[in-house]
Amino acid sequence: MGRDSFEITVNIVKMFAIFLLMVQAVPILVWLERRGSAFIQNRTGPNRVGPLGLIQLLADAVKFLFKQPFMPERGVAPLYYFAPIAALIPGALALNAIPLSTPIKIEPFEMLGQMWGPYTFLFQGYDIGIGIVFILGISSLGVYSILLAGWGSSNKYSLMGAVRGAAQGISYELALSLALVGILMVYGTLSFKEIVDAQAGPLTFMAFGKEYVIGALPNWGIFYQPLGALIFFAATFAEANRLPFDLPEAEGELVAGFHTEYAGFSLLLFYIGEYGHMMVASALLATFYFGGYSIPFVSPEAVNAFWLAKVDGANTAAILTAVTHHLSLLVRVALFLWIFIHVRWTLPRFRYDQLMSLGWKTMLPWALANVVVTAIWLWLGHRT
Amino acid sequence: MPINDALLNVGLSHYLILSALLFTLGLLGVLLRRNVIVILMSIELMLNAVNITFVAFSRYSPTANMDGQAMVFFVMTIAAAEAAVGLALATTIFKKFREVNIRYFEHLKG
Amino acid sequence: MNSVLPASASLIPVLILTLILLAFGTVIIVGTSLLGPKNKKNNRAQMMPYECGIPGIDTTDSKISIKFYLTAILFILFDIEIIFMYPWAIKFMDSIKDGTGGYMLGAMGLFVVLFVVGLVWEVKSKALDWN
Amino acid sequence: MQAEFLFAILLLAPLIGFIINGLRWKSKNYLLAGSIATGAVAISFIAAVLVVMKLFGADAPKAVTVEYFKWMAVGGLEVPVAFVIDHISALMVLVVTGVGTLIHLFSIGYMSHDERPSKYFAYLNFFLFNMLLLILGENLLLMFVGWEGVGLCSYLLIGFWFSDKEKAAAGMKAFVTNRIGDAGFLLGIFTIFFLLGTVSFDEIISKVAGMPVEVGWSGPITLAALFLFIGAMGKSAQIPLYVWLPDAMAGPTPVSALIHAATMVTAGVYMIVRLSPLFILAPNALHVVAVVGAATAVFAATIGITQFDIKKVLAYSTVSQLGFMFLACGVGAFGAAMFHLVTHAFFKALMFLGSGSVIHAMHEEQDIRKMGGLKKYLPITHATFVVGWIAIIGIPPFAGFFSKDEILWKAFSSPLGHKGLWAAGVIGAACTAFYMTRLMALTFWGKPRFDEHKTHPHEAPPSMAIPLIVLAILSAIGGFMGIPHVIGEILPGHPGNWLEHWLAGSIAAPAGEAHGSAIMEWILMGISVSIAGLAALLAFSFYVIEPDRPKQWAARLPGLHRLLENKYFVDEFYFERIINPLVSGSKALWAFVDVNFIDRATFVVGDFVRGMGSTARTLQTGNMQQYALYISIAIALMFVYLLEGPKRLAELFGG
Amino acid sequence: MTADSLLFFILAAMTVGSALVVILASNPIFCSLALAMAMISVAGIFASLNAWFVAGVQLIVYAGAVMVLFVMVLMLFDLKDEVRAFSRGLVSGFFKIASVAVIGGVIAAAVWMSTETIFSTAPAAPTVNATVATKQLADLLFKKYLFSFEAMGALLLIIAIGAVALSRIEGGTHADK
Repeated sequence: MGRDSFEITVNIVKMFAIFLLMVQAVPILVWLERRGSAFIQNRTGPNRVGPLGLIQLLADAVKFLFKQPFMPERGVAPLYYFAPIAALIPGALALNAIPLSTPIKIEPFEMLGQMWGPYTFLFQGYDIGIGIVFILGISSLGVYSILLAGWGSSNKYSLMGAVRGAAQGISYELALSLALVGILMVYGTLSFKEIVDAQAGPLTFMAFGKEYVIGALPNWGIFYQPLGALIFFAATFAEANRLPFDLPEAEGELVAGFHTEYAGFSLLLFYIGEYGHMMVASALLATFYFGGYSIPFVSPEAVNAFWLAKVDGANTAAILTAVTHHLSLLVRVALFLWIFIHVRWTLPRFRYDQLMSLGWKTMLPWALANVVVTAIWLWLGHRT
Repeated sequence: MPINDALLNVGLSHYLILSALLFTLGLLGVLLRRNVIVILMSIELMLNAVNITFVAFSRYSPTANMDGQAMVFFVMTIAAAEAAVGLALATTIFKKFREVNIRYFEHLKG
Repeated sequence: MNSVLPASASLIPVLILTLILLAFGTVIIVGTSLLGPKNKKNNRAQMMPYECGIPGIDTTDSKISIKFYLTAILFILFDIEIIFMYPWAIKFMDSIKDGTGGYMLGAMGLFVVLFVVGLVWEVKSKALDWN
Repeated sequence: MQAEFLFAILLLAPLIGFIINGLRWKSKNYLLAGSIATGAVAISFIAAVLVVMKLFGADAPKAVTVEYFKWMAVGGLEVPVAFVIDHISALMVLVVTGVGTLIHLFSIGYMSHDERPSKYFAYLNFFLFNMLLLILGENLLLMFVGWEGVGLCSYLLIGFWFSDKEKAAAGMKAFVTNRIGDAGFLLGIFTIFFLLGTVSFDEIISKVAGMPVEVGWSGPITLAALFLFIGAMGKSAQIPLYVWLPDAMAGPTPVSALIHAATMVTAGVYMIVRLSPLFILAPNALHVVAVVGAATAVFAATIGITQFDIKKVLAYSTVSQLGFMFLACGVGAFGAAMFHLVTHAFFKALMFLGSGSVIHAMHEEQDIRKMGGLKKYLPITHATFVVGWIAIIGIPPFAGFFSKDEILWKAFSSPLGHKGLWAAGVIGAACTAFYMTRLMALTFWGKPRFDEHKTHPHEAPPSMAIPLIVLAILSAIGGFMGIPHVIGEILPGHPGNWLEHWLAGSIAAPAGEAHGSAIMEWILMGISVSIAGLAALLAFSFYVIEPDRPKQWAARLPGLHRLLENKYFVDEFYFERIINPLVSGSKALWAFVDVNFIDRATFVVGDFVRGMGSTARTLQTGNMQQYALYISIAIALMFVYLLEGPKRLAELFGG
Repeated sequence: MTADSLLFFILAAMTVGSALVVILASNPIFCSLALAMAMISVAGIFASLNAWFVAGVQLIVYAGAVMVLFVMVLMLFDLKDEVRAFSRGLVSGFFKIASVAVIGGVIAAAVWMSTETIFSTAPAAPTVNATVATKQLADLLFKKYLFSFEAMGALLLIIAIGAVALSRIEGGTHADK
């Protein structure tokens, strides 16, 4: 955790900040979703409160705060109240495990009449060696909040939506985790940092024992694993219960799915969980397939040197370097989030049987084929 | 062993005692509960206790070896297989009697 | 990485963050119940399970298709098979380089064959059809 | 590539083919089933070639051995699952997978109209897997597993068309007859284990290496060798256990080619060659082998002369040729036996497949009296059959000449040989030439004896023709791997006897001087070839030039003809003298001993156990938690015992 | 207390507490949720033993798959609080608890008495990171335990087929024809 009070404080604050990053993204994303959908459907969308309707969500949040919370009569109180809190946990825990930028190396400095440091702060909540497996494990716990909400509400539509959601989530989790096997094979590590580091430089690959370099392209995972990336991305839609896979909350059939009985801020907590899930998915997609926080063709040292020349103080430069890389990641994440939103308002919803057969009979076999082809390709390419 | 020492230095015996405790609780569940599904869950608890032993021995063995961890994989697979089949059986019982009391399995004898 | 931190270094933050999240959620749930209006009279209609305004019938027994449970069973089995591939996957490149790639490929190949046989059987037996 | 990997592919490819076809056994898609099966065997063949390649070269190992895991460890017996390819099994594995591939390919065409092609191919692949176990197994027990496995597959495939009662019975007969042999084989294994304390070939051979040659009949090695030979007799259809093989022709013809001509029936020969260092120490056992072999060679050949079923003729021919191989083993010419095994696999598989092609063309007609003149309808089949015919009757330079001649020469010249054995061999060869020519004449030459308007024989499809052509080529040139020294010396470049050189380190040779000279060898060679040629000419004159003569001769020698036509009444003899007495004896035993003593005894025991059971039954309530309770009480007591609980408690409280 | 021992005691308390709920709660749904909690805590214990990959698998397989199955089945059955959650019988109950107590006590005593003699309680400092450790695990699984590994694959295949077959059974053995 840290050697002294400063480091411990910073680390705890850092975790909470990343969690807040997830929370504050929700109003922005909801606004974006509403404005974006209006844009796509040729409407205006919320535009009264504040410039471009930006304050709308703040107003909504205040309204949520003052709504009457109640539980349906036959509901199971502990489960009903715990479910929205549980919805927060997977997203926040997972987001904190992803490196969002380069580590910050702080030289010794003086504060409160005392020398502090040197420190190395990771730009992530905690570094877990088996990062990928940890995130898979944590996000597989997301099913519980759905099931708890469904059961705790004691409403048959909630329960049906919950069970549907759980079945769908686990079905697509298979394709998702199988799609990652390809990436693991290519990089041979479970650590995010090593995966990001491996994606530096120009595109380099081995074929039949010879090395080829394509200078014009960055060395991103998408070029090794195009099919894997596609399956991963599609599966995250289902994992996050987003359209076209939002069967758990199919209004036409199930009222509003597992959170039918929720209102006010507890409903908002579910949304925070869902958007958190999207952010994690986008960050993972960027990390595995699009170079993570790295800037194509520019090494972190070069960025650091650039900032050292601009500002004085090594610590400031280090912080600015990290922020630059973080922005580089945020650009990608924002792009993927927009794709999430765009897809929601473009594609129609699947029928449940189509959804399940897509997951089991199409994506799972393709993901498996991806693994087999990757294995044989790597073997042929690197065999000596 | 002084209490302070036992609190400060967590060692192999701590894990083993935890495992024994968990195993015993699981056994109690198997023996005392009436619901088949809860009995199955208690069995999972016992298997987990065993897994803790495996991993702990793997960690504390003088020749750092991973065999214990490999065993955990197999135990987990067996446990999952057992849960799958056990629940399938429980479902069959439930369809027949609308209850999952272990007593109903007595009807299965010849 | 030459120095490896003890397990507690990365586990304790996880625990702390979980505590923070639980506290945050609890504060919100309790807070809204304090801020929001109290339910004065026993409003029966409000407390009934919401079914689009139609009075609930048959509230006790929710029939859920056995298919969901079958899906969960199959999920467990395939999930384990996939998890078994993870160590293999990260080891594979090293194995190719030290010359045992063909062996590893064969070892996993047999496993994948079993996987495929299982999947094909499930598809053929219509266990994965939802109608 | 690594040997472990190659062996795994070699063995598992047919097994996987079996599993795939077995799982889709209802499918009637013969093309897919056949392709899977053929592909599996072809992969196996390629793997075999790759492994055998490791044996070539100056400093190549003498054998490639892999050990996968320990199969069992009981007392002193430790049996690993290990496989070996040495110079002997290399030959065998190439023949089995190579010829096997061709026969699988042939089967695709042959089984195209069948109801259950997937099942057929699954059995065929499973057979091949077991055969490979038999060949490659590094110890007798593994070999025995394969041995039993091929027996099972043979049974399944003979009775493949089980709706025909006779065919099902033929399968049963094969199975039961083989059991007798298997009992002998098992006794042999026990004897060897008792004697040497091991079942591994490698260890057996190194342990017997220094032992003296046994004299007399009752020595342990002689006993073991004789037991093993009983096993070989059953599997390789020797007198008196040959009766199943002609009946085994009830199965589909490619099966006859693969199992009952080329591979399985030669397992006995292979086993003896494998253990040649053991057998060589038991000259008396070898004499038995030689005499039985020679007798079978002549005996079966004479029966072959009068048979009218095309496959039966070939079946007796197979029995006779196997007799030749045992004759070779018996005189210590194990190399010659292996040589004849290989060439025989080529030409006999060829002839069986050719007969399959004929049967297929004639719409399941097998009686050669109703054939004739097929030459113009089936040109490819005829041409390839002619090659097989020349090869089997031993006309140089085709394959059969070299191998058969080497056997005859060794029978004459080996220290274990005898002029009588040589004479028997020559008579067998002459009979062979006679009945094979007869078969050719009646089937392909002369006038058609079937209604040409009703039956339209058609040439085989390519999938059937290709194996025929490949096997014909092999039958023609296969003999050059073992050119005798006397011939090699006059040829340009003096080619040596490659096969002899190849096998030299792996097999044993009898002690003692060989008698006979090069001149002698030339003379004997001339005699045997000319006798075979004369017999062939005689048959030609009998069946082509003057087709009436056979009937006249049959009328002139009615007794002999009846004897031969009814196969010396062996089946009848077995039935009357062995099976019937056994059955009636058993009945008598049942009526008296069983009912009066054994049943009484079992009733008493049964009542006792039932009484015990009904007492103990009260414990078995079906309540699983009670069972769990019993288990946990037992565990608790066990723990207390293991940790010496009472003692420790006493220590604790006592001070 | 050091951080390591603090971690252990927190996780151990969570595990044992959840396990107690599993065997004591009368509503099976709460049992299953408590068991899920126990599984997660056990994953934490694995992680504290530096078995990171096993911990991840524990999360994914047990907490994320097996327990979800349990919870879903319980929801499917729609079981209410059990009036009598525990089995009857004073005598057998006494025997059950007694035997369990003996087993638990004896195991604990055995551990207490013998660990000192097995090997020293201090583990070797971790020298490899999680990825390398996972690779070592792969080495074991695919070389030393290859046969068991493939057998597991076969077992899973059989279970998959068996589960589907079992779910198709309509009546029980008592179904009238």
